[in-house]
Amino acid sequence: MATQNGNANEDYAMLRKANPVLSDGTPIADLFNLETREVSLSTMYDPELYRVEMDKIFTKVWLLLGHATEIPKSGDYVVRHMGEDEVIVARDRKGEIHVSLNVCPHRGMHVCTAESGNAQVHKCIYHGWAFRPDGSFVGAPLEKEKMHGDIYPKEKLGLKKARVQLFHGLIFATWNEEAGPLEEQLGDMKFYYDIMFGKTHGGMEVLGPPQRLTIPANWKTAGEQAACDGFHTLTLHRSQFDIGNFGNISDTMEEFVPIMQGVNVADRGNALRCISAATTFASVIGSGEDFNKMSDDERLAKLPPPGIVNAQLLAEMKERLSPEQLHVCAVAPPQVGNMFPNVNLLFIYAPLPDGTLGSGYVVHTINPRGPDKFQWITWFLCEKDTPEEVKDIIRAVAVQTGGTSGLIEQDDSDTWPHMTEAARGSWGRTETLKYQAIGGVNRPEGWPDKANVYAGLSKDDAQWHWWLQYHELMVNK
Amino acid sequence: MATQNGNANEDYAMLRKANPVLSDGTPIADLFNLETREVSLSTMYDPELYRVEMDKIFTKVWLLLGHATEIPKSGDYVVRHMGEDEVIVARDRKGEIHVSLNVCPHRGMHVCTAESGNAQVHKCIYHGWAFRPDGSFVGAPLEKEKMHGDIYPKEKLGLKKARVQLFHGLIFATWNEEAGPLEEQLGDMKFYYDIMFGKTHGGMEVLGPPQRLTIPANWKTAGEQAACDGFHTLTLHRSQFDIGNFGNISDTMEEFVPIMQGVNVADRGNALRCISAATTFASVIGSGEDFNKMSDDERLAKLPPPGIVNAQLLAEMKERLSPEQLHVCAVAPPQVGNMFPNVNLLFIYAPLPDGTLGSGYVVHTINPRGPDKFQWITWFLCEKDTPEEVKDIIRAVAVQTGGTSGLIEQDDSDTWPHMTEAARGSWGRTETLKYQAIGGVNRPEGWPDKANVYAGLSKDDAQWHWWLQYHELMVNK
Amino acid sequence: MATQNGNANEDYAMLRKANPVLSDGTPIADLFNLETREVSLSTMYDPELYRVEMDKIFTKVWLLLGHATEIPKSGDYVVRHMGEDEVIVARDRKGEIHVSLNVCPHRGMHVCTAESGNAQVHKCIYHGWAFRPDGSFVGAPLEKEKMHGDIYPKEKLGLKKARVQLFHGLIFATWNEEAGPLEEQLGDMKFYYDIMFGKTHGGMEVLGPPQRLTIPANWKTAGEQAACDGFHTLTLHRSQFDIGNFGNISDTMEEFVPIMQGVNVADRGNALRCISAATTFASVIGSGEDFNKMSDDERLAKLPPPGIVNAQLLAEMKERLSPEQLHVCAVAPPQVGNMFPNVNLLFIYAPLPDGTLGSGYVVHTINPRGPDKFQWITWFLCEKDTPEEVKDIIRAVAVQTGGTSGLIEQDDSDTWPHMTEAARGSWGRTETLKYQAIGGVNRPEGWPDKANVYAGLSKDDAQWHWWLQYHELMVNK
Amino acid sequence: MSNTAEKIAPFEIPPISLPKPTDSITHYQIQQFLHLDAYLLDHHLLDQWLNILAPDLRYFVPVRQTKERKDRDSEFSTKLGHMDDNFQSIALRVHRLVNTGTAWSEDPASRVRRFVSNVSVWETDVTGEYDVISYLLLTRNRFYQEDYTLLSAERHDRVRRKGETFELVRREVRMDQSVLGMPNLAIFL
Amino acid sequence: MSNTAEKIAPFEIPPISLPKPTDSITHYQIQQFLHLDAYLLDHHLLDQWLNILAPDLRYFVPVRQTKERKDRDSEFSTKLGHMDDNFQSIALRVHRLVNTGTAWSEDPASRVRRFVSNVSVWETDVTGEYDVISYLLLTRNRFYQEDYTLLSAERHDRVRRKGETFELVRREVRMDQSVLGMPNLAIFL
Amino acid sequence: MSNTAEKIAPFEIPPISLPKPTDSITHYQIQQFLHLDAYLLDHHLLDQWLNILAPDLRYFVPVRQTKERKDRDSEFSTKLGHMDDNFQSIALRVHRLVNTGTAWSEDPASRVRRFVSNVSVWETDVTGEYDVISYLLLTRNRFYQEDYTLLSAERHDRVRRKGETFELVRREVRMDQSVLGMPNLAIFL
Ligand code: FES
Ligand code: FES
Ligand code: FES
Ligand SMILES: [Fe+3]
Ligand SMILES: [Fe+3]
Ligand SMILES: [Fe+3]
Repeated sequence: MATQNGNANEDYAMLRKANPVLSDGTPIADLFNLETREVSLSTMYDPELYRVEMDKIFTKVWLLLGHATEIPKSGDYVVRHMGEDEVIVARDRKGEIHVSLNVCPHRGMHVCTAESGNAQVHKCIYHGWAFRPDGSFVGAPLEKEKMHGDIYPKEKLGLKKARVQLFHGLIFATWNEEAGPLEEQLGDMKFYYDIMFGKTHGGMEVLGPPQRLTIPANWKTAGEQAACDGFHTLTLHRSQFDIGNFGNISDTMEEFVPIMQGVNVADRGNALRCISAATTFASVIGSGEDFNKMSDDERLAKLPPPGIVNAQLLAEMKERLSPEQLHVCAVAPPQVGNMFPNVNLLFIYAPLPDGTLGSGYVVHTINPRGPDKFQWITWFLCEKDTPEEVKDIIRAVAVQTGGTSGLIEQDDSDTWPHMTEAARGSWGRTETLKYQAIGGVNRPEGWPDKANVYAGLSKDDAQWHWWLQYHELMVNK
Repeated sequence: MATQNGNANEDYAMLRKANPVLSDGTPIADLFNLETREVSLSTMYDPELYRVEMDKIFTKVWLLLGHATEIPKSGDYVVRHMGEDEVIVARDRKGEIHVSLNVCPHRGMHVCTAESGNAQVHKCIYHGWAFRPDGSFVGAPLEKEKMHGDIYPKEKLGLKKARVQLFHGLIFATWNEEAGPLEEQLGDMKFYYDIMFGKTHGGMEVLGPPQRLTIPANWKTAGEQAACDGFHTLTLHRSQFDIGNFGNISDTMEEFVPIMQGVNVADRGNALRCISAATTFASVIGSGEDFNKMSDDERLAKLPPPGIVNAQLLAEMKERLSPEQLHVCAVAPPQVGNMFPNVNLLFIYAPLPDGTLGSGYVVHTINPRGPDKFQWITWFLCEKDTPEEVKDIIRAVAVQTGGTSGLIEQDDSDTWPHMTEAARGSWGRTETLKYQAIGGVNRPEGWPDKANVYAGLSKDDAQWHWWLQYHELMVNK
Repeated sequence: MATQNGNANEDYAMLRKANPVLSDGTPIADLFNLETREVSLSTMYDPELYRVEMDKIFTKVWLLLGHATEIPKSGDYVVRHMGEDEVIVARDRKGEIHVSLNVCPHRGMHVCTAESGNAQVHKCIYHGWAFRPDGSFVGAPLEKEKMHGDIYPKEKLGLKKARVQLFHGLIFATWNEEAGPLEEQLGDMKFYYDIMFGKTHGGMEVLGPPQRLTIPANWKTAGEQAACDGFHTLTLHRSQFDIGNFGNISDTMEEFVPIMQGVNVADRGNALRCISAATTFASVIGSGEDFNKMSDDERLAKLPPPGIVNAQLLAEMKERLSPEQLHVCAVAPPQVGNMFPNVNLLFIYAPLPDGTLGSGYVVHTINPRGPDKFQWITWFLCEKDTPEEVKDIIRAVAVQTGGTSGLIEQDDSDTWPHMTEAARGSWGRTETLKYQAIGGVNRPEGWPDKANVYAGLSKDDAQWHWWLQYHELMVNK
Repeated sequence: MSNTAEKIAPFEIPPISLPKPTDSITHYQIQQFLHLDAYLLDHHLLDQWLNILAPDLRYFVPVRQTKERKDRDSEFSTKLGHMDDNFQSIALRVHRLVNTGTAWSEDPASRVRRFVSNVSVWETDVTGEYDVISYLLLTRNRFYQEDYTLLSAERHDRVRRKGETFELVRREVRMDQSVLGMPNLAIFL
Repeated sequence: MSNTAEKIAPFEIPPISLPKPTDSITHYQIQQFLHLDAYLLDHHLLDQWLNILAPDLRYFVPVRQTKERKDRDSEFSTKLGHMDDNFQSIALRVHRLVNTGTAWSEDPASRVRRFVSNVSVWETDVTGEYDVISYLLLTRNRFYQEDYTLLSAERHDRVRRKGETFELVRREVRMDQSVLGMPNLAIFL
Repeated sequence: MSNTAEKIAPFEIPPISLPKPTDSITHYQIQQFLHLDAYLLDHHLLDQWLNILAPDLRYFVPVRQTKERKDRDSEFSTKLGHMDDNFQSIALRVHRLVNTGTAWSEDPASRVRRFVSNVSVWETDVTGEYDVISYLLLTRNRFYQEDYTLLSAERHDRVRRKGETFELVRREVRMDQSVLGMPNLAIFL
């Protein structure tokens, strides 16, 4: 709309839009010290910063909304969030998935008021404007009266649409017309995500609708942790050692800590921890054989990577993955990590009655709902071709481990609110988050040259990439 | 108070006061597209805009606070709100009604802590300063110690007073010393409001204290709807057709929709729907007589307008109204609409045991309580000279139809919060409200030349006046 | 951190930091009229002003956090607030008390999650960084891996520390490295506080952990009242007269009001009411003897000041206090008042079975938790060397009078929220708080020349000092 | 044991104005009746719920105003209500909610729970009819709200024996609020 | 039916430390007594309420602090309370509230409702005296607030038979909060 | 008395689909059992609590979605839960909470209170086993929060007689929320 108010205050406002400075005079760039790897704790609450994030991150990047198996049939839909915007994720008659803003272009009412269902026409309950699963406008009541007017043609009166891209069944969307494809955002990490989500012909499926809950904390408390904060396992999840879930731990934790070993990989804010198969083999199978001396094929046979529960799936995997990817699976398959900005991935082993291991993925999104609140969404996924009775076991074990009541993750969700509370204080907000445990790049022999590789004890290297990407979007763009 | 800080930031601030620009750089003027009749959905939540509205609208215009029959006796008072300010509405010994800020000039305590009562002296419970129903200062305890000091004379220490004007018993007030009389604000619509509220000698009275409730939505969601959004009746209130309350409706709603027909009239943000008497006659009386062929007098005899329940009242009406007004009553009496900015009017028929129709008015105010909350006040009114047993029936039917549990209005109050929720999202806030169903000015033969007249199917013409008035106050003033 | 964004908006922001102007263009200085002794009511809610207060007051001045007897043993700690910042108040092995920000320098987690306890090492539950009671860094898990990095030496990785100063057992702290000693802040009022808290060898002790509750009001509503608002006693606490707790009151309150008489003293925002001993003597002992004709020694024997319950303590007092201080005790001992900015003091007499009077102090802090909320902390204190059975009586009587359920203070805590509510309104915020009951300086013969002395009926003189000090910090500094 | 100690009060203590409630069996039966009432409403079995309403039902939720203590007997309006219904008007409400498919105010339906406690029962002048006071705490949650809107109230019911069970003859709901905290009463209390 | 299956737990399960409660009739009587208690308080019939207090009453609401699990036995102060009263001091509170007309903290009065549930009753060493545990959910609403302030607590009462009814000998109210959420306790719990 | 008046409804009223509950004594016993259940959980006596769980326990808290009224039978997932436990997995949870000293999610422990009301009991096909519906209002408060996080739910229990007391065989907790309002379920419901 045309501006009639050209003047000084507008100039100032334009400046602020381009090069954000918080109203107390702090340029956003000053919240970071890239040299000493510090970030101001104020980031974990500042309401002004939050609004900038909504514009510079959540309307710009690809966001995960769910999985194609949640809406298998034509007309199936679920309502999800992109930032604080509600969207309808729906499958049309042709089987294509669309993501549309759940806001009526007539007068701003939510078009879907339920959270999931099936409909070929979404009719707004306020004045009856109707839309197809692809967001296009069908019409308004009293058709011949043209109650939608004749200023805009019908083609212009559909729901605002987001771009959609599927990645091994995971549904991503973005509002950004200029964004590159999702692959660009995943960067070199796609190599590893392909392993996690693309190793069987059938692909993965959800084990039910997602758990959802509310956490009174800034979304970044969970966001930055997801990017390979392996270190907190020793202390925050200490009880897992105490009850024997994570193997042994010496009292001082100074000695050998198997679960801390592995290969961290990171690129563009995406990070994963690839945990040593030899270590898993020793603690779970413990046959005394020397895992390190085996060939990749022998290793994969002895300890198939997560999700590969029978010979059929193992064969599929070998067909689908490259030798480099198979090598990663054989020595240290990716098991826990994130996708920038707000996805958390966690792999869970479920012991089966026959002594083998089932496994599933816990996939979270961290949906901001204000500077001090987020919704935490948890999907449970496993390979579609897993036998049904095994799925039942995986589902129960995964629910007991991750998500709402998960023995591991309940400690995390109780921690994050403290950080946001600490960031409210006038003095506390001047403290910094520190990422100074630096291991340095360290690529093991034979490990593929994909992303930044940090082998050894899990330190802060990979996690720091998360903030670099955040900085890139918030300051440089 | 004197300013010692003349400098650049103050200049900027002064500019912002005069010509408001939101802190993200958007001039308020840019929230409107007057040509395409669009308004940014962000208006339905923006907290900055809300603060401007409090200054540019709610401290500037005449606001409805209640009805004179609520405080019949000397000393009677009720506490009400003007914007977010509490005021005491009290009747003094001379029978005059006064509106005073319910804030003690001593240290800011509320002077009245109850919501209604009777008192000739309002004594602040904090330090005992006392005030009369007209707001004037009586004195402080320990009179001879002059605990109120001697900087100001007693005349200067009363409660801040608003200007008061009664309109057929409705109590209006404004803080604005420069505002014209209420009539100026009502504009040409006074002609119609006089019909609604001034057609009997006895005038109207309240049927009890008002219902009050809280709605988590921006006040404008209800405000703009009140200004003749007739279209939503078909869809949002569809169940009224389904249970037979609104007459028949074809399944497609494409055909004849009687309730949608009539004459919409609007001026200065005030709008009313005058619903065809012929239609009402056909659906309620249904005698087969041709209503259109009758004279005004015959029509008024067959179908007296709302509130006229016996011959005595009919006679009074004829005495009080002009022929032009009587004509309106005969062909399409005003029944539902608003008064700018925050009043909603709804007329309700109540079938009586003798086969005739009783009727009452539902009058709402929409009191802002923050950008995402308002209090919804509902008075039920009828002609004072209605027989008591008829009042009892009207009261019950009106309560079953409008207000808190009203079969019609419960759908509205559930819709508004969605719009404000939608306006929070970074993407959603860029959507627009559209008023593009344009019928154009259309004055039926014989209809008086009062206000802008839009006869026929109820479209967006009248409603758009609401936003024009809002724009006038927020941008041009 | 380095700034790369030198430009106009930054200049503006810097200006705002130095010389604060609210975003609607109001310089903070304009909230005061020093000549007419008025303060804008908007101060009782404005969220922007609140943020300035956090920076200009709560991180700059000495704040009261508790009493040394709360943490008697090595390792004992309590968690308290300075403004909105949580701090750990802990005693180390040497018996010294330290105050440290309860925010982990690693990633911002709260280090203590309990509110009180005993520990020689505080280990952060997130990643295990450990700290001593003095805030110094012990180390992180996996010591030899140097998980705290090598950018900063261990000495730099402790908790942020506040400066600490004890005053007769009361624990004060400040973040301000440039602040003078606490004595500077107390100014001439130290003379009186020494009387209250320092008159016995044993000193005072807490009668239990503090009561804590939440009040939905701006912290200044309680803050300014504490500074000698004696006037509200007559009206707000009127029921105390009605049930006979405050002696008689004439119906008009125009006549002799004993409890209003005394000497108000004030300096640098600190104020106290010294209540006439003659009056207390007449109402409590009532023997008919002429108190005014007695010597100081006789008076102190007949009516020992608050807390002096036996001959031993009386002797100690005479040893510890100067003749000037003893004179004050003999004619008008200090009994109720404040310490700037957020401490409230109240002395309470507890009648004992033997007809004598026990007594305790109620000490409050008013901890801001946002512009419209504060935590109200109440400690009950008495002389440590009071006999245990007397302490039990004092405790019960004090709890029945002050704090959560106190017969007096429950009226105050119900009043404050009204003031903040009133300050929200667009019109209400333009009202002023008035301090215009001016008595003028009036030092009785023989009264020491300490602080500003206002003898006679309690007016607004002392209380106005509170706002002068507030103004000094908010505008001049 | 000091139960013979004297009570020291600064005024004369008036006697209790509430009669003794009925026996435990009747109490149990009526309590279960109120649980049935709540269950049917909570599960949106509104059409079934009509079974337990008497044909001569009066259902009233009076409007309330905050008053000074001295005026507190007039807090509740005796005339104007948030709801003011008889059996027929309630049946129409139910019809709309259950049978039209377009009762948007409750579609998707609120998740409502009616916690009933402090039930006391008294016999009345009419055989088989009882006066019942119960406390109602109602939680309401819609869409994906993370918290509940509450309604706290005292219900004064008249309950009549009808064969093995009961029917509701009168219900007056006295809310503990002057301004209702929810955007409508599209639900029953 | 697998009720003979073995329970597999990684530690020895200790026995339950709570005795069996009393019979259903006594329970009903005391429950009704607690409803009377709540009713009188909710209706501000505070002067009548004094009838059900014993002359040797001790009324205590201890202050609480959040502690680590290992220290949780010391969460409640045994000495300092938010309230610490006997009959006489309570009668004075009531006197102020009921008879002065200037007890502003409760004028206009809060709308308070005391939801009493989870009542269990045990006999004691003293004939006619019972230990009673009840859960209290209290809603408080003032002026035109659109929501309620809550207080959740466990009450430990000693109740004594007195003719056909009972009297309250001891009440200790253990709040589920360390920082009280309301600006005062001008009300009884 | 107009109890013979006709009921006028615009549709045929269907009969009530809920059977009559059991007798008052059994009801009292099972209600006390639920109070014991709540007491042990509220007091963190989790190890003792294991005594009242059956070895063949199924404990399930289904995930919920908001649906249109026509789809409301499919709101609760029959497969995926917020909790999905048997005796052994619950014992492991208890072990962690009670015996490790490092179960941070509940150390300091939440202050939780489980208000149990609207208890109804039905006999089943199996002698000594009862179907029990109860309403649960749970308040949770941590650290120095000034308000409570609430959880409102309906519990469907199967309860089995075991000597003088009972054991819990099945518990399904149907929450009145689609998005849980608290950051975890580190507690039992
Ligand atoms: S808002 Fe959707 S049709 Fe009008
Ligand atoms: S604030 Fe009203 S008399 Fe002081
Ligand atoms: S946040 Fe404290 S150790 Fe990491
Ligand atoms: Fe974790
Ligand atoms: Fe409507
Ligand atoms: Fe006071």
